Amino acid sequence: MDINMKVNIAGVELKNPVMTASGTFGSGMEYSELTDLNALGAVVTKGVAAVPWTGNPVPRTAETPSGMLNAIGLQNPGIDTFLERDLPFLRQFDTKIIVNVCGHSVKEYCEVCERLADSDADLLEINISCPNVQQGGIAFGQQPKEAEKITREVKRVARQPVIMKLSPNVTDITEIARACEAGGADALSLINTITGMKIDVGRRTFALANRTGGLSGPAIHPVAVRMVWQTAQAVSLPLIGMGGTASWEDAAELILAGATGVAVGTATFRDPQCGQKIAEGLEQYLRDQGIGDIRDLIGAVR
Amino acid sequence: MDINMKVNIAGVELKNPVMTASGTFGSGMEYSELTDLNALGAVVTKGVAAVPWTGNPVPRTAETPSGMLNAIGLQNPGIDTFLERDLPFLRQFDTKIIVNVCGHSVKEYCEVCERLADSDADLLEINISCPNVQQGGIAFGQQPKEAEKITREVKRVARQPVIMKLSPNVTDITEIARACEAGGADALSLINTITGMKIDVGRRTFALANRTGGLSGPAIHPVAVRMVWQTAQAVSLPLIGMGGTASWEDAAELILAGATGVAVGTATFRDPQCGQKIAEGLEQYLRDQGIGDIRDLIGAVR
Amino acid sequence: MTDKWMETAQVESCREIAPGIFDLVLRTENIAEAAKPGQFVSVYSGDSARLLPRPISVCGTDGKLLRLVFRTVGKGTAEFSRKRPGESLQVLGPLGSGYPLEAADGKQIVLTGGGIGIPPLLYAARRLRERKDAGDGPLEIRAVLGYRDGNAFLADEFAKYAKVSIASEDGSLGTKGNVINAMEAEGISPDVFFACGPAPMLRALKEKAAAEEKECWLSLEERMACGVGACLSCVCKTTAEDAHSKVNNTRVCREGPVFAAEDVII
Amino acid sequence: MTDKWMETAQVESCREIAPGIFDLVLRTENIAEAAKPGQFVSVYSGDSARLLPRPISVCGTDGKLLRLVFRTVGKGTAEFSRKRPGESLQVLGPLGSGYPLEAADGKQIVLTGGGIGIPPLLYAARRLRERKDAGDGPLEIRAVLGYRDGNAFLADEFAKYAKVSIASEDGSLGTKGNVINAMEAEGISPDVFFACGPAPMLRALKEKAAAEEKECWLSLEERMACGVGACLSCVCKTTAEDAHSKVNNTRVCREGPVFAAEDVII
Ligand SMILES: Cc1cc2nc3c(=O)[nH]c(=O)nc-3n(C[C@H](O)[C@H](O)[C@H](O)COP(=O)(O)OP(=O)(O)OC[C@H]3O[C@@H](n4cnc5c(N)ncnc54)[C@H](O)[C@@H]3O)c2cc1C
Ligand SMILES: Cc1cc2nc3c(=O)[nH]c(=O)nc-3n(C[C@H](O)[C@H](O)[C@H](O)COP(=O)(O)OP(=O)(O)OC[C@H]3O[C@@H](n4cnc5c(N)ncnc54)[C@H](O)[C@@H]3O)c2cc1C
Ligand SMILES: Cc1cc2nc3c(=O)[nH]c(=O)nc-3n(C[C@H](O)[C@H](O)[C@H](O)COP(=O)(O)O)c2cc1C
Ligand SMILES: Cc1cc2nc3c(=O)[nH]c(=O)nc-3n(C[C@H](O)[C@H](O)[C@H](O)COP(=O)(O)O)c2cc1C
Ligand code: FES
Ligand code: FES
Repeated sequence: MDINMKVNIAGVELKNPVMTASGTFGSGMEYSELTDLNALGAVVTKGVAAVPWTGNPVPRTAETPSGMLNAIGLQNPGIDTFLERDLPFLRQFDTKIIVNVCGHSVKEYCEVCERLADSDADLLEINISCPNVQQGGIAFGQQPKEAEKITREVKRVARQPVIMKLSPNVTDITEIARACEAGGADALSLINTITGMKIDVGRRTFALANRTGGLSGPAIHPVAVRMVWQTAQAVSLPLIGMGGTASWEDAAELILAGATGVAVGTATFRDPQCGQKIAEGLEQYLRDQGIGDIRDLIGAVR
Repeated sequence: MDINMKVNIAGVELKNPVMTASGTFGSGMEYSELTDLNALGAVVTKGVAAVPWTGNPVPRTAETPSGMLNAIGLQNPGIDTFLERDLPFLRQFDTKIIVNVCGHSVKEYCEVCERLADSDADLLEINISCPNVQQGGIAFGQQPKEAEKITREVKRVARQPVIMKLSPNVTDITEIARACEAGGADALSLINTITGMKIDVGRRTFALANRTGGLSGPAIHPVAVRMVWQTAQAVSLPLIGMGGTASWEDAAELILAGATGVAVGTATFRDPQCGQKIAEGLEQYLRDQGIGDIRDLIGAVR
Repeated sequence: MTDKWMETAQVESCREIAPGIFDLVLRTENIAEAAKPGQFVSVYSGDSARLLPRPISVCGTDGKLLRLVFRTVGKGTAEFSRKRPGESLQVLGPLGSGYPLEAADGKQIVLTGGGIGIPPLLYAARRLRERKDAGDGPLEIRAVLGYRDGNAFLADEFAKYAKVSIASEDGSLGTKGNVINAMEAEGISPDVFFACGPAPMLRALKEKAAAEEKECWLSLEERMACGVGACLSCVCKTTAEDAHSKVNNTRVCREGPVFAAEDVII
Repeated sequence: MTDKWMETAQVESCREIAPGIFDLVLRTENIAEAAKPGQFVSVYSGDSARLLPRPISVCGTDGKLLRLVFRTVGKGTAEFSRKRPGESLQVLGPLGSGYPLEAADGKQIVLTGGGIGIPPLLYAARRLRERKDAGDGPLEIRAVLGYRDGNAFLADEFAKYAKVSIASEDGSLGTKGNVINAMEAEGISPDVFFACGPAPMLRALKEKAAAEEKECWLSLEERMACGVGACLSCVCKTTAEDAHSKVNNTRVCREGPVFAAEDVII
């Protein structure tokens, strides 16, 4: 049986729906030593800002049951180094490149998008949902009006299709999703991390220097599935689902709920080849279920 | 060293801060065969409505990584049976009784509270955060105005102190907490479950008949700690913290974050004596840390 | 209600008795001694990410050793199947109501089991036979066991207590088809049924028993969380108002898993 | 960058060599052969709720067998300590930079270890000694090991490669106090330090080395998630702009865990 694994996200064709989740895979360099980037539909880079960011003080991560908290604070070398070093590295591989963009202000986001205009980036993912920075980030992702505005501004300057990355820390994710759609987004990514906290009871202090951090990993997968499903009913944009995906079953859940693409984040820390295995597992699943085209799974559970 | 484990919630003194989480312990009858109810600060009952409720179709629960989804839909035998059978059963034990109240409308909530007026209930916990019923429940817990209104109405008729139970499915929990405080709440419970979904990829359908369900268990503990901490900074009411507590360390985290009481829910399904062990563990922790009074821990991490 | 215990049980043995079917023997302090036919135990995963207990029926006990026979379907049962002697497992039980053995006194009974529903009936067969041998049990004990194929696990053991008839889906053993087909083929028509198996089998049997006005006891399955009656996860619709819940929903883990067929809507 | 592998390693032995200190020997396909002194491996829990790897330094290798010596501090290390021969563990490595052995060529070197920082230095001692014996290594190798009490784990093995001085907090062995006290008491003043141990010890040593203008290499610890340099969890502040990150933050798991003392702010 011939299986089609190709999916199309905002006009960009991916060889399969599996990609990395921003911030968990650097710019691919480190994990390329342990897994085959050519096996992935796309690599999504760590958030890139207009200038280098130092990020938060350590400790930046803490383990929680089936999950982890992070408060990296978007440390990144800035767009110059990214364009010089990271993008050319990624372009060597036969995989799409999705550049995750962060900023403290609409202006900064736009600046990065402009710098990427003539680059090898295939898609831009705009992170309006980082819970770990003081300015920017989540502030844009929790207010429909702000979300719509930043989407519109970014779309004005972006040459590549724009994916808005949504925060789960909201009462109604469909409201933000619709705002991004109204602003002209080409696709949506969800979910970013859920804000959490861990306290070190022995030392009676916060486990993270930043106090709060973002919860990721299998623990949050049921929330991701729910939000992808809700959003799929509310907008007609392609969705990239993420949050706790660690197996092909998890990926299939997100696709059945309505995701066109699936990103693997925290699970990579436990198994560097996780993404690759998920792509293989999904293909086998289609074979077992007698389905010839992965696109027939998208949103099939309603 | 003499350790004080007593805490006071809205004028009611509990022998220790540990209680059961509503809906995970029935009215105590079943688990009384496996653990000593006298070891608990309080037993919080399953939600009680004005009339018997049938709840949702099965399957009602599904396992998730370090968590579970439930969509029981507040099945309960109604206030008559509760007053006749369940409350007298609980009164036999040396533990406080917190009756969890549910309804489809403000009127129904008030009716249950009125019926409890002359009963043995020590405290009332008003569930405005159940994600698994069509009317009532979470609708009241996601809108500050609604939350304030129902708090005010319930307070008007309740004889016992009123605890409002908050939903984590909101952008800003402190907003709802402040609304309940403004409405006259005597205490707050948090968190109820986080709405999630599981899809059965083999059968390509929802794992729960209700489609969505509430995520509970250790997976959500970091979210609970964060929300308790945020709420403790925002209101001056005593807080009952819950969500994924499975060990004395988890309970200590919630207390250090600002909770006066701690409820144990899903973890009881894995270890019926969990609550009892947590109470013992907390006492030992105080001893080890050289702290004589548990009240000195409350909100100690800021 | 029966006493129940949470115990750390020691694994005595774990053998694969048919493809994907495992025979696990556990040494317990109290559970094995107290367990009755039709009751089950909650078995806990050693992996802390898998919170909920796996309900497994009691297949037998000698008072000290508890026997569980199960099929590997997911990660929990796969984990149990890898247990080796000397390792341990958390077990809560015995749970639920069990089969009313006395219902068969002086009568002809057929134990009707399908697939992984067969194990609990083995224990029922043994206790019924003991009653019969003591003079106050059933007149006749038969077992009709339905399998997928020729791997007729436990059938030989049933033969010690009952007259055994077999059905297999692929026709490799006994009557080709299901247990109902086997009963028809062999003209089996008892006074009482005890049954356990997949939902379609139970539904067919319930219908048959109703049509023939026979007494019929079914063991049901439902998703569980607490296993003891506290959470209301595992309910089954009932024809009459349930005494505990005051609605037409009863708890499989506590009032069941064995119910009179006419009381439940399946 | 060195090659690294994710492997299912076989447990050869696991012994408690001092209270709470375990000596774990793993058979690996490639990791043991490639591992250099000062590198570490990521060890994964078998419990799926514990996602993140535990970084553990390489204490030795014979090319096939990888030796890890660790203290039980939480659930992960407790789990590893219960491993028995024949069981397996997921291990990723070798990771990180390691000690620059050639920095000690023709010089006097002191390996300064405190508590559970001692194990990686044992492997360094052996390799340094091999270089010395081959004629191109250090002039003199000394080890100053700091313990809590009289349980001087691994000290006897150091004696094969280095002149050993001991400090113990309770004074039950060697100099009472820490490694700095022992060096002062014994007048130890090398050209190069290799160190691993608790942060206060490293800080004191860095200060001492700076004051005495000695070369000093420190192995640092930080919370990790990926262990390979992709997540930026494990950074340490640096005096100069870091080449990779373009800010004054470098990755302990990749550029480290061993750093020149003057390059890092600890
Ligand atoms: C009263 C009762 C008695 C049972 N007796 C036996 C027996 O003797 N032998 C046997 O092989 N099986 C028996 N089962 C079914 C057995 O419980 C499931 O096969 C088992 O729980 C699957 O666990 P898993 O982790 O391998 O599968 P998974 O699918 O990974 O389990 C995920 C979750 O779903 C639950 N679940 C999955 N299947 C079932 C099911 N059929 N019924 C209830 N919960 C389920 C699990 O307990 C777990 O919480 C019984 C079920 C019930 C309710
Ligand atoms: C490069 C490096 C080398 C190390 N080498 C050794 C060694 O050879 N022997 C040894 O005994 N210990 C060593 N450690 C410390 C060891 O990693 C921790 O003791 C271990 O991770 C604790 O895990 P746990 O599950 O028992 O504790 P828990 O406290 O339950 O762990 C919870 C989480 O915190 C992390 N964590 C806890 N303590 C530390 C720590 N000190 N450093 C980094 N992460 C930590 C764990 O990895 C885990 O993710 C090393 C640490 C680093 C960074
Ligand atoms: C260490 C870490 C760093 C992250 N950095 C980013 C980031 O830079 N930009 C972004 O949009 N999301 C970031 N995320 C969020 C992930 O991309 C993803 O949305 C989230 O972790 C949920 O997926 P997971 O559970 O598979 O990890 C980060 C997550 C982790 C764990
Ligand atoms: C099976 C089940 C039933 C529940 N029923 C109720 C209920 O009736 N009323 C209520 O306020 N909360 C109910 N809850 C929510 C719990 O009280 C608690 O807030 C939540 O589960 C988080 O705590 P935990 O992770 O310790 O279980 C229920 C939770 C579960 C798992
Ligand atoms: S499983 Fe909880 S009531 Fe049956
Ligand atoms: S642990 Fe991820 S960069 Fe070091």
